[in-house]
Amino acid sequence: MNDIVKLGGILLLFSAIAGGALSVVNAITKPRIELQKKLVLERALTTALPMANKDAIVPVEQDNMLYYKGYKTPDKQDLVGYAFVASGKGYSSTIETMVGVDTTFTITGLSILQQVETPGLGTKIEEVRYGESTPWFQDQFVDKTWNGLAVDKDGGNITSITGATISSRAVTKSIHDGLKQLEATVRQHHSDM
Amino acid sequence: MEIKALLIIAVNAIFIYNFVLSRFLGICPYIGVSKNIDSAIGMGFAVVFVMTLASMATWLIDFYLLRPTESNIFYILFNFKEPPDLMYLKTIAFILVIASLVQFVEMVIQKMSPGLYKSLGIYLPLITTNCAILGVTLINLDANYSFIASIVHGFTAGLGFTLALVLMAGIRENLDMAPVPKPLKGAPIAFIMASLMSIAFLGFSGLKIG
Amino acid sequence: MEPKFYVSSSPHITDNESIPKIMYGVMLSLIPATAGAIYFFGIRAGWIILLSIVSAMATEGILQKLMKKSVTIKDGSAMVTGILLAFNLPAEVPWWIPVIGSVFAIGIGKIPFGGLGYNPMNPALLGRAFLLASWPTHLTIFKTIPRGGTISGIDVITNATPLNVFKIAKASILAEQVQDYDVAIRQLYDSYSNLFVGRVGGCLGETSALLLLIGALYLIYKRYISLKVPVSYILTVALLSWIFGGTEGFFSGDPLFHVLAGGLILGAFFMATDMVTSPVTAKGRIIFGIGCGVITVIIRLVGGYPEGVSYSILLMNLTVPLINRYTRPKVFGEVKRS
Amino acid sequence: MSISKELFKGFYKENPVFRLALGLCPTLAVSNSVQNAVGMGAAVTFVLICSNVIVSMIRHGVPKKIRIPIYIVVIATFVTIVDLVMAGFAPALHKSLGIFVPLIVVNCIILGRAEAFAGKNNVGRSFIDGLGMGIGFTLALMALAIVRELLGDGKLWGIPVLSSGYEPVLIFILPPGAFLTLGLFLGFFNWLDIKMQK
Amino acid sequence: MWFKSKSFKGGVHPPENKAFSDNKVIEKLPLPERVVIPLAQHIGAPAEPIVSVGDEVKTGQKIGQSKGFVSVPCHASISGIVKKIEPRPHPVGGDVLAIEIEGDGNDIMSQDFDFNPDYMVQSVDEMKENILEAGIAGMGGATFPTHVKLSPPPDKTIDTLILNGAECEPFLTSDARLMIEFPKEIIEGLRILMKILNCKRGYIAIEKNKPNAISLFHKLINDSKQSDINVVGLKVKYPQGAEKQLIKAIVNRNVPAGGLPMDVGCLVQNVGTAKAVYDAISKKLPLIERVVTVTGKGIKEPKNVLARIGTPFQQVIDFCGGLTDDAAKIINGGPMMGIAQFDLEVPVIKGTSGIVILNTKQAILPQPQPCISCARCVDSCPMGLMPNYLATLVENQKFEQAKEFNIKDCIECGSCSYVCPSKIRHVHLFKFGKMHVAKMMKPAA
Ligand SMILES: Cc1cc2nc3c(=O)[nH]c(=O)nc-3n(C[C@H](O)[C@H](O)[C@H](O)COP(=O)(O)O)c2cc1C
Ligand SMILES: Cc1cc2nc3c(=O)[nH]c(=O)nc-3n(C[C@H](O)[C@H](O)[C@H](O)COP(=O)(O)O)c2cc1C
Ligand SMILES: Cc1cc2nc3c(=O)[nH]c(=O)nc-3n(C[C@H](O)[C@H](O)[C@H](O)COP(=O)(O)O)c2cc1C
Ligand SMILES: Cc1cc2nc3c(=O)[nH]c(=O)nc-3n(C[C@H](O)[C@H](O)[C@H](O)CO)c2cc1C
Ligand code: SF4
Ligand code: SF4
Ligand code: SF4
Ligand code: SF4
Ligand code: FES
Repeated sequence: MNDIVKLGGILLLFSAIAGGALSVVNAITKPRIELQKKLVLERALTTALPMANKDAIVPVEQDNMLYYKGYKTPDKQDLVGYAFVASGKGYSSTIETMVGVDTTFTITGLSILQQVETPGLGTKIEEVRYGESTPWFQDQFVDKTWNGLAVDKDGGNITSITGATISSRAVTKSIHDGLKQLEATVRQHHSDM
Repeated sequence: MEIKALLIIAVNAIFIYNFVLSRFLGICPYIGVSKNIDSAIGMGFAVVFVMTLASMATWLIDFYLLRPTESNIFYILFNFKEPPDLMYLKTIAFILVIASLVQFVEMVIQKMSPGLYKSLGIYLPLITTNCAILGVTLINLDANYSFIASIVHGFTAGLGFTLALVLMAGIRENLDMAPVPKPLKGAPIAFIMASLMSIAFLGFSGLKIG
Repeated sequence: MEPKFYVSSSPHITDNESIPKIMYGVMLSLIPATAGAIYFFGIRAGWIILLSIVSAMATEGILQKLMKKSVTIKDGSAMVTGILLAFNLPAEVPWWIPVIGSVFAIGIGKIPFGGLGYNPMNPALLGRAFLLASWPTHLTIFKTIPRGGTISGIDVITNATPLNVFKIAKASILAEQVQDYDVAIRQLYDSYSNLFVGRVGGCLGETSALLLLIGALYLIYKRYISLKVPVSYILTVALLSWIFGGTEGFFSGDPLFHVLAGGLILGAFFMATDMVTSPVTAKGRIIFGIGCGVITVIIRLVGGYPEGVSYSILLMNLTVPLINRYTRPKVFGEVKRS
Repeated sequence: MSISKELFKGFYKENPVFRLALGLCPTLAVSNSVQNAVGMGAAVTFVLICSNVIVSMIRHGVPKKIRIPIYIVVIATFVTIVDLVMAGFAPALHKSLGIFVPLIVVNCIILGRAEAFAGKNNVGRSFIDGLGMGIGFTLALMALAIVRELLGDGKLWGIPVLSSGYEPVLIFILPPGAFLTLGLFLGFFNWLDIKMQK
Repeated sequence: MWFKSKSFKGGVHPPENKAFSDNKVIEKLPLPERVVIPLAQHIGAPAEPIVSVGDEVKTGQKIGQSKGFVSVPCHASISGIVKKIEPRPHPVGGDVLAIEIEGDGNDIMSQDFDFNPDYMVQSVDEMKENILEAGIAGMGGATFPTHVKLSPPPDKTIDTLILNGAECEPFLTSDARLMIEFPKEIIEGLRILMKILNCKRGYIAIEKNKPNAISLFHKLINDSKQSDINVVGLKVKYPQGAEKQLIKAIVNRNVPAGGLPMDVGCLVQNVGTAKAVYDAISKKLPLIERVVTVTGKGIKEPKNVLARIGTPFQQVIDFCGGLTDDAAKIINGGPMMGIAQFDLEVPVIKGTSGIVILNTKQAILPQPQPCISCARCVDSCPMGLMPNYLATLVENQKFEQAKEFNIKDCIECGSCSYVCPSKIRHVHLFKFGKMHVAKMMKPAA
């Protein structure tokens, strides 16, 4: 019995030391990790809304839709566009895309937030070709509106990735649907005002 | 619908994201304990059992001890200003829980059912440091599964593991008697076989229920 | 004492079947379908088949030479693997596809396990599955229009194979191309004669049920295949696709369409029956066939691919040792063991 | 054993992956790109060295009966440190290694070395052992990753190196490719062994 | 089911090859100058010699005394002088103690062996004693002492006696000829056996490729109104004559694995055995000669001969015109279960139903190839075994598992090897495997 207490004590001691050490490391890294998380979102938003000031993008929730409003200057007076997250089911995951549009609902930029598609196939939605600096698949969307937005196989204007039509379609369709909804929501809101 | 969601978890865990063939978890026992069907079945059941229990236990630990929510016991007990975020202790907490769980299960089975102990007992110690067990608990956490979903996932992931293990054992019993080229005998041919098996399991990829 | 006569253990006679005889018999049975492939898809089909056979044999020969084992390419088994692999490829694949497929089929799927008789899975189908996972685009795009028909077998849709049309229509994405896909599906269901004769797109050897069945009859006549596997396989597919395959609830599917479309006939008679990789017991063969059928229908109806024949056979190959073990025939006069 | 021998044994003669067949799960899982392989290798090496050193330091003070749980606590601590630091400073790598970072805890190489080596040797040797084994593990991972990334993606370290006409053999970055590459590597080393013995 | 010929599950259809000799009337072989009589021509303990070198013996004189219950005596088959008592090559293998008699050419009988018309009034015990004294061992090939088979333990009753005239082995016609030429003797033999066992039902089982024999028996039995005896025509399929399969085919009973026919109330005896029993009971004639089919492509004039036990093969073959130039394999028995001989010195024994001589082309068996799991062997095994798997197990020395997969139930019929496209020598492996399994079991018992 005594033995168990003693052994338990030693184990507890070690665990306590470990816990202590970890809480110190945690305290040091925590801000950094949170910063990283923020940076990811921030980077996505600035890619989506290149013309907006990075400190002047604010989240809005309306009619069950979460989107962002982007302003040109930090005083948030001159609205330049909106951003939202489109999500659609791809081949093996749900693909989430941050999409930015200007006030005429023409796409200004986008970036993939989340996808676990097949490497080499579905992941080509993020492929940056050698010698280029931006992903070619996503670049196609810029300057387009939801109208007619579809992959070529469905008769649309987006060249799909060979062998990954499902992923291409998921991105395209989710943006198409999301954009349509955003426009409706925003216009409704405007007319309310 | 809840039932459908659970079914999807199950099908995913057994066939599409099979622990061994797609997620690469539990490779050591997959190669090590697959030389004979009977021990494969024994190991399989031991893993199913421990995975289910571990999923249950770690969910409770996570929900009541680690997560910064209102139901955090430290928060309730010690009247902290805000719920403490102890998520960084998850690895250490989970592994200790699993280790003690296996010990405990071993003791209980030994007392309650010597027959079961005889067939499962020898596999239990092997399981403590098996990454499939810790893996399933970490995946439960990542996927934010509910208590029930965690249990279902733990159970079915174990079944998926057992499936791959027992199929492998059947094949290796024959392979044992085949003129496999000498350099490939043993582990190499087992991995080549695993590769072919996982090619066949690609057939399940993209499966969508409902 | 120096024996004056040959001595050996009994029996002193054997029948005159042999491995080469069986393999060449299988090849003979594949001739109608080969001719059909060349007729429907053009001379290129012949080249693909030839290339595949040659690379399968070369792989086997070279590896056996390297390992200093006796070279067995003349027994015909590598040739059969080569033909069947080619039968599983579209006509317009680049030349290196059949070559790499054969190298994988024989070099990974067969020789490392000890060669003929020891491979746990169907080498030709492994070759196909390897190619499908490695270059999905080359294996899933069908452009060659079969002589006298269309790729889908019907006129309203021209660029997808029957099972693809079926799959896509179910996911309702073809809407922008076809006014009413119910009509398309109905037409598809009525295109039996095209499916039966082979005037549809698809892999080289799979399209003509008629020519395949002629070959299969020969194999059945020679008793090289047991009917248990193909019959239980096809009946299972028919039954399940009838129950679950329809768009208007249970029992509205079209079993005949599902039996004739895709690679089922080829798979059921020529690939699921590969003796090396199917069970040896009578009960086991039926279980094997049913298993293949169930998986095929699951993949066709809810899976990620239009067709599930090859994966279903590969998956069931994995279960063969277990099936054999648990379906041992009853020993004569066996008394229940206590 | 000389220090250099102690260091180099992990590279080939006692390579944890190819010779001892340890740590196979992470090997298979993260060898789909060289970047992942190096990141994982570094993480494991760090944990190996630290845990070896600590275990060696405390080896006389730990009661036999509970040494394994204590080793696990030590290892888990360093694993968590790696996990947190990686999340803070290399978030992309952290994401692509996924749960295999926390799973270093159960990597048998680490517990194996603690038990087989550090628990019986002094701090200096244990440090060298950890370093050697860690590098050996990293080398094995990289060997697999080079083959897989090159064949399966036509790239190395994310940079396309094969001509644009090359159509990658996708399967090599999918699970079957991992098993196949490892199987062939193991077979190759067995073959070498048989050759050398002759 | 009426439309199905009576048969069993499994089996094979080798070419019958009976045309060589099935029309040849049994010819008496000229008296041999010299006979070699092995003391073990039966299963069980060998007989002990009761004569010495130099002794004079007469035809029919007992020269070897049975030793123990499962054993039978043996008799001089010619008159003459005992030359040697030493181990000699035996057609079933190895060298076995044998008595060589140099004949005097006179064939002097040791006693009269007169026909006793009242033979049926003997008591059962007397009959059994006479059968033992006549040295009868089963003539269907297994040579199990007949008196032992006729003495079942008291707790077993035998209600069905089956005379085995199947002769399913290719080439052989000795039983067929015997049935055509001595049908009455065979029926009487059957009656004697039925009396000994007090059994109600007798069958004579004949494959349908011997229609003459079937109709002959039908006629005889109908004419004499012996309603307790049936003649049954069997489907032509090897191994129809194996006793468990025969019992299954005729009375649809399953002899339990590891059990004996008497466990299901049956007894099976060869038709030749019945004839020998008749001779022993009605004339007290010991078993000193038997019908031997000499056949195959390697013999010039195939024949059925009545040969004295102990006649060297060489002499039998000379009588049949000698070997052809390409004769290459000499088999004691049929080609499915018989045993290949090294030379022609070996003697005809009680179980020699035939001497089959194959030519070079037939004699060289192809090299075994790996099993391709074609399952032909599984489908053909009359015992419901998995020969392919068993062969692999034995090859890999996994005797424990071979035992678990019932290797002991194999009757070595050879069907599996016959149909195997990979030419695997199953029976050879199984003989070896069974030996090991038996060894394994010993310490436990
Ligand atoms: C192993 C494997 C993984 C695949 N992964 C994806 C994927 O991630 N995204 C995708 O769109 N298609 C994927 N596919 C391909 C689809 O099954 C399908 O063939 C393709 O989306 C059709 O596109 P296509 O019309 O361009 O041929 C995968 C196929 C295989 C064999
Ligand atoms: C025996 C055999 C098995 C096949 N198995 C598959 C399979 O598992 N998956 C697949 O996508 N295609 C498979 N194919 C190819 C398909 O049958 C077919 O060519 C393609 O999927 C398009 O099908 P469809 O012609 O019926 O539309 C197989 C072909 C054959 C001959
Ligand atoms: C494969 C096999 C085939 C047999 N075929 C015959 C046969 O055709 N005729 C026969 O009399 N005995 C045959 N026997 C022997 C019988 O099983 C049985 O031992 C015999 O009929 C008993 O009679 P006996 O003791 O009078 O010889 C065969 C045995 C085996 C194992
Ligand atoms: C009826 C029959 C079907 C066969 N089917 C296949 C097949 O589907 N794939 C294959 O590679 N070989 C097949 N073969 C050939 C042979 O069995 C094959 O090369 C072995 O699987 C290789 O060990 C078949 C042979 C026969 C007799
Ligand atoms: S401990 Fe883990 S990593 Fe090591 S061999 Fe076992 S399962 Fe693999
Ligand atoms: S098995 Fe042999 S002994 Fe029996 S009948 Fe057939 S040939 Fe004769
Ligand atoms: S020899 Fe044995 S295993 Fe072969 S068929 Fe006859 S009984 Fe079956
Ligand atoms: S008959 Fe020969 S090749 Fe066929 S399964 Fe039996 S042993 Fe194998
Ligand atoms: S089970 Fe061993 S590392 Fe995964």
